[in-house]
Amino acid sequence: MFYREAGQFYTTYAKDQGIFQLKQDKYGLWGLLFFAFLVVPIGLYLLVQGGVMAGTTKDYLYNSILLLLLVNCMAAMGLNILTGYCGQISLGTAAFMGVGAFTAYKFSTGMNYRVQKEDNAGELVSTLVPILPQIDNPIALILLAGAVTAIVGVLFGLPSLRIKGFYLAVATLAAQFFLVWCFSRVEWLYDYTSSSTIQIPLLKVLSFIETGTITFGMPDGSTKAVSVSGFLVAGSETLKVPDGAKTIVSASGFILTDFSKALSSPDASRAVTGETFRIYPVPETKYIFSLAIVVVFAFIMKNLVRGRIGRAWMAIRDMDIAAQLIGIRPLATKLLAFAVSSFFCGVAGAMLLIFYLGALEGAEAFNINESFSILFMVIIGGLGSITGSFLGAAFITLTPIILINVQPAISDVFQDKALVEHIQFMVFGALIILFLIMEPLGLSRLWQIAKEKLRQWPFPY
Amino acid sequence: MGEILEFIFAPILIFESWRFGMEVVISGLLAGVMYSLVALGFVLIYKASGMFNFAQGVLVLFAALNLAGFIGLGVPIPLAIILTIGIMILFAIVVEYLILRHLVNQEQIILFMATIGLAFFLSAFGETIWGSEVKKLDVGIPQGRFEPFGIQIQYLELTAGAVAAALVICLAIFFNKTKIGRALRAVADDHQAALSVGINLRTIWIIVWAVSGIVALVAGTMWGAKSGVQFSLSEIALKALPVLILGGFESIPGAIIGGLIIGLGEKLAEVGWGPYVGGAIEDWFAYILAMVFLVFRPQGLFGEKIIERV
Amino acid sequence: MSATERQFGDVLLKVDNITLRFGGVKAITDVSFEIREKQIFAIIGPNGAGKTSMLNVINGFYHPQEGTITYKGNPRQQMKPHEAAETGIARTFQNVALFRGMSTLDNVMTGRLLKMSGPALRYYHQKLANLPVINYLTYPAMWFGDLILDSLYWGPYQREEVKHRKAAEEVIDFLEIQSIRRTPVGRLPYGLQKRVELGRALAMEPDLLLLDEPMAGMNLEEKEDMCRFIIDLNHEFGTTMALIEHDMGVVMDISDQVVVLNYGRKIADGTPNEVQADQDVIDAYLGVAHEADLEEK
Amino acid sequence: MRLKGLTLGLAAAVAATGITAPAVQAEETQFFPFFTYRTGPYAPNGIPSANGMVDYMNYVNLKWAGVGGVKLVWEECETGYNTKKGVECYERTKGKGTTVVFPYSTGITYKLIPNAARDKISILTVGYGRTDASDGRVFPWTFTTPTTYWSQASAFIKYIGAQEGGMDKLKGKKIALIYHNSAYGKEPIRTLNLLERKFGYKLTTLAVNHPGQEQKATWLQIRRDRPDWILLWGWGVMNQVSIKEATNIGFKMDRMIGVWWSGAEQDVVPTGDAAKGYKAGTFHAAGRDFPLFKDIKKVVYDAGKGLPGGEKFIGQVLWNRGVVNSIFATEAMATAQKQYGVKRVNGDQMRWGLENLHITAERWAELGLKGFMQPIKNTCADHEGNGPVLIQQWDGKKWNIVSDFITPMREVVRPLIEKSAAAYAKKQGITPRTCS
Repeated sequence: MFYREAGQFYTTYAKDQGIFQLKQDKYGLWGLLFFAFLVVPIGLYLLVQGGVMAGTTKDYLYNSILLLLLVNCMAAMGLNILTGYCGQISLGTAAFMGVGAFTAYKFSTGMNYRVQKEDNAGELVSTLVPILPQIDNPIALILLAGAVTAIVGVLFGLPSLRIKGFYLAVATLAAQFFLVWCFSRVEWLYDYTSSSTIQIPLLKVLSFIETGTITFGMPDGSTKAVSVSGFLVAGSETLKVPDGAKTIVSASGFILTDFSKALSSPDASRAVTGETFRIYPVPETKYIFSLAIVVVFAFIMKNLVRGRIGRAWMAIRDMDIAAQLIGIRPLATKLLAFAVSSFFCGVAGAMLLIFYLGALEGAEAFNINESFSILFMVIIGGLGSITGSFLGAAFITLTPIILINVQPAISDVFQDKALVEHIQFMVFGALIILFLIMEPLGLSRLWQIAKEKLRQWPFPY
Repeated sequence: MGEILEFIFAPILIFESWRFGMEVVISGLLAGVMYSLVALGFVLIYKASGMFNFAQGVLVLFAALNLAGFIGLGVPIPLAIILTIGIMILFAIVVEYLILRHLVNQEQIILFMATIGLAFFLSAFGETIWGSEVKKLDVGIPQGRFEPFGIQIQYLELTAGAVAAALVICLAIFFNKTKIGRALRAVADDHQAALSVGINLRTIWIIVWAVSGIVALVAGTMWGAKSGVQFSLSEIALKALPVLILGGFESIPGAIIGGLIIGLGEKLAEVGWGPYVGGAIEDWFAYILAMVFLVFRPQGLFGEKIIERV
Repeated sequence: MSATERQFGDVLLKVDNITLRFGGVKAITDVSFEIREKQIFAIIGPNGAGKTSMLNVINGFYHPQEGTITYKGNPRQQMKPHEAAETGIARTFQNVALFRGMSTLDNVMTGRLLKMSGPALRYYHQKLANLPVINYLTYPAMWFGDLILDSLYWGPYQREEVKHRKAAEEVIDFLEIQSIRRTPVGRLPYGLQKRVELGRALAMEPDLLLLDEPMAGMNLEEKEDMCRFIIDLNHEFGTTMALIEHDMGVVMDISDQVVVLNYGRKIADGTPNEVQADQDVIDAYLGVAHEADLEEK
Repeated sequence: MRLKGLTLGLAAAVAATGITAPAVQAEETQFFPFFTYRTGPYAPNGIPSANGMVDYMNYVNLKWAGVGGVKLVWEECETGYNTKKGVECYERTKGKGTTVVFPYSTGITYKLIPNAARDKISILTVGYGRTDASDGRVFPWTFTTPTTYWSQASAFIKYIGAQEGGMDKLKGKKIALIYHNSAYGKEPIRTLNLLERKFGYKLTTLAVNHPGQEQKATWLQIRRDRPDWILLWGWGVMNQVSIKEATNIGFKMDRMIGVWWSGAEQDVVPTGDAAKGYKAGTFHAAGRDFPLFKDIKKVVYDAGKGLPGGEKFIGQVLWNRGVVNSIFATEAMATAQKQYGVKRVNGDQMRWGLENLHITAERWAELGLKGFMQPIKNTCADHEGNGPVLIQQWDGKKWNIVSDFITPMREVVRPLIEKSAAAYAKKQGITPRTCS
């Protein structure tokens, strides 16, 4: 009744070509954005303030669900461009994400290379020499990560001119295995650490804005404030404790400090020891930044796929011969799809490192199972649909977490922990098959059907 | 310059010691046969249903788990094998009944995804029944080695080669001489036409899944004898994929020849080039080898040349 | 109206001694003919005569082993399909080859792809391409600028879209398929799909339009519509067309020149009347089955 | 500045993080999360470790009614050896009053280290994790007690030297390292390289990819190079295959030494007789002949309160290691209780307890584990606890200790650790604390 096109006309083609055909859709999206950007953080904050929700529950929601979900949405969008819109199946998504993550890492640490020299005692002395200034702006890092990944993606997309279908899918595994091998073998990539792990250093944005204050109590009873500037999104920043400070009086702003818990723990009156303290990003900052990135890229993707580039991709996907005969260059079009898709995946990988994990081991974080799970998201969500990318990412990310959280109920019945875990796997596998049988076109198709039903509701005839 | 040449020709230079070179070649070929055993199961299902069965690796695990489990319970080996074959056939029927018949005429990628879902389910299901511990699997395959001309050859791998040969012969007879086999080939050639002459597609699917379950059992037995039966067994599917693209998804001889090429290629590369670049290159080398090959022959080794029509 | 009275332009396409082989099989043997501007040119022949192969050769999908094709005065031997499209050759297919996942409008819009250029690149071609050195430097930047505009769907790019949308809407109006504008083409009946396919080809504003059995599988009404579109196109816009059709009535009615192929060889070439009179053609193809048809005329 | 007003609220929320969680915790229990993996490719090794941890805590509750009158509660969380699942586990259990975590995976350890100080949750990695984190000045919250991979590598070289008849005999000997191609497997390389320069042996490193089912190429190279000793740094199925391949090429098994994660029953039993004579490192004694283990069987399993099917693991290498893990945790908790005079300890206090962990020989005897391990003592700067390494050998039936306690080459390893930690501190902008 409320959701129908009656009475909505467009008088210009420009308007008719807008993203939304219906005003209701447009308002719906604005509502959703409002919810995600404002209602979620403020609501959670109020819930915690009101004592309804534990602070750690809020952390749990952000750190292990929402951030991961956003990263997965980004990666699913990336793969959907390639597989859903351009019809090229790829099993190398995780590796491309890895390229993004390592690019972000290298730029954030100044592109070090190693110089090894023998000193007088015959010991090997190695020093890291930076060749670029360190970049501490996450946005710049993410864009660089996307750009480099796009180039790598194009290289691995070259065989797609000759190889098609599942043959191409398996061939993209070459990228997967080769790149992951590089992540654990090319020492330069991980700054020559002994274990091939990487950790993102301090990153912050808008460092000219004051975002928080920590107030220290001095021996004479007065207070001294230390102000914190910029929004931290990754790593931690070390600051000096004012000379002679005795206690911490309060901490406020977009920060978490080493002291934030000392304040509330039973021995809160404990004196400050040491000369420095460290501040950490709050999950809200990370969430808002990643959400903004995902929204911006979703907008870009929507624009690309509804324009000439998207049409060329879909033409190649639907019938590549006919597409060539109307003048679409197959190689250029496919490579552009590989480039854009890899750009998105690279951004997702950089987000994974910067916002979600912070430190990771390349070969483990970007292994083949990740590639599969992203392909899952795209297919369960619906090929060739942006909404589908989001729905699929949500399904694949959230289902296991929901299953884990209903686990205590099952655990009481079965003592065997492994059995509970196995049941979870079986349920997950069965759900996937069930979904494919019920709606092979994915969740986005279900969503569409629901909308069509809603258009007619409550008078279907 | 000399170093560069040495690097480029490293895989050939290993033949400086011809015994060692021959050992690499033989090990490579025999390792390739082990991959082929896994690849065969993929080929069978793809041929008959156009389904890229990602669960094949888990099927190998599942079959081996059952066999090792029964033997562990004290069931005599021949009976255990028969029981396991029975389970694989039952499994084929269940898969057809619960999954395949509901996915008729779906796109290939959907079928592919469904098999991944199946893989999730089956690996957990197998371990629920038989536990996650490593199980020893000993069906009397000779262990140890012999050394003609100072070249080491292991009995297990030789057995694998013989088993693979026997399996291919059995499959060839099955496909060419039996009525079911002819029906299978008809389905592989043209679904619609096969349907129209009265071949029951569902029966075909059951048979083909059962056969590939039995092939999985053979592969699982060989691999299980090598490394014990445990979850990791399911991951050998990834070693079979380059074999598949090299040999073509639909060709049984392709799976064998592809396996030999991949096995030989990756061992030569690892032994030759590995030390220069830090080693562990064989995984991606197999894929790159297959991919390069594919660029020149997009239809695989034994696939038919594709003539595009409009 | 009789075809002979009409005035045609220069030779648009000249096919010289084309031979095409697949392995050992000769699909086309030593065929030559000329298509003049504004002509409706028909290629007929029994099944397997090499008609579709001939079209495939013309638009670069097959590469003939021998012979040359001269199009707009430029001889060529090897050409990729998209290059043929860039020179203005459009095409419909025997079995509908629409982009099934897209709507009618989008299908027609894909036909505009060649005409659509990014605003930045157009500026480049107009102003910068002829400057020495600087053209190498600016081309990537302009290309990238277009990608940015595309991804924002903003400003000059949006105007570009609107401009081509108008052109596409003209095609849609012409073919009377307004009501199915937003329907995914996979859901359309066969006749309409053929019409959309014609629309897609028309949107390319081709100099030479190749129609592969445009009326196959249609009922009488649909055929009449299609004939009307073809004739209107030719008369109003002067589009040159080469078509393959089995319905002899239609062919003889609308075409200006007819080439007859049999077993890959040309056996006749001329106006419909000439071809109808040709003994070889009657023997090889028209034969008894169609005599009744011819008498009607 | 304007923004500050707006954001003050959020800050308060942050502060609240600390308040709410402990409040919901009942006073007389202490919570421990166990990150375990009973599924996935490494499950065969994960199960006994997990059981060991759980069984000991269970035992402490049943026998002593907890630690200092505080009952222990725990929650198992399945990680499947996967970092993302580990993050989920960490965040989910954080609110239940976690004071110390045992990540049981290198990837998860690396991910959690930067969070530790913020969340006031210590990380205890018993025999795995990040080696240079044993520098307590840079990593106050991370504990690698009782010993590390680098120490172990140096102990292996010491052992090999002793077997060869003196460290000077190492010159010109060939040692091959076969390792799991991951952060874990690569840990010893730097140490071994350093020692190579010092002692003049020749080191060959051979990487094996996960899962390690196919190692033909590696063993062909072993056959070509004919090393005198093999060090195996494997994990999961890779171990069994390596052991089998070694036998297949006729390598002398008593010259093959596995890392302590390559020396469990799960690694050797499936290979049949192939593993006879194979050696492996460890930091605790083998077998079930200790009063504590007999008591665990009696108190926990005979009373029907054990884990389903868990009895068979008692005395296995990985189970023993799980017990060691839990002993460190409970001992640290007891230490903290004594220091602060509290019952339930918080994160800061637990950290102090771990940092001042001192298990003397008498204490080990008290625990019913006389001779099981050497005394352990952590300090502010050294979180490694100075644990020595043992070599055990498989005789086809069980593991036997065949060496004395070997003290690692501290003089080589410690500077390496300090240098590496200092580099980390520099890159992350951390000012090391002073320990004096």
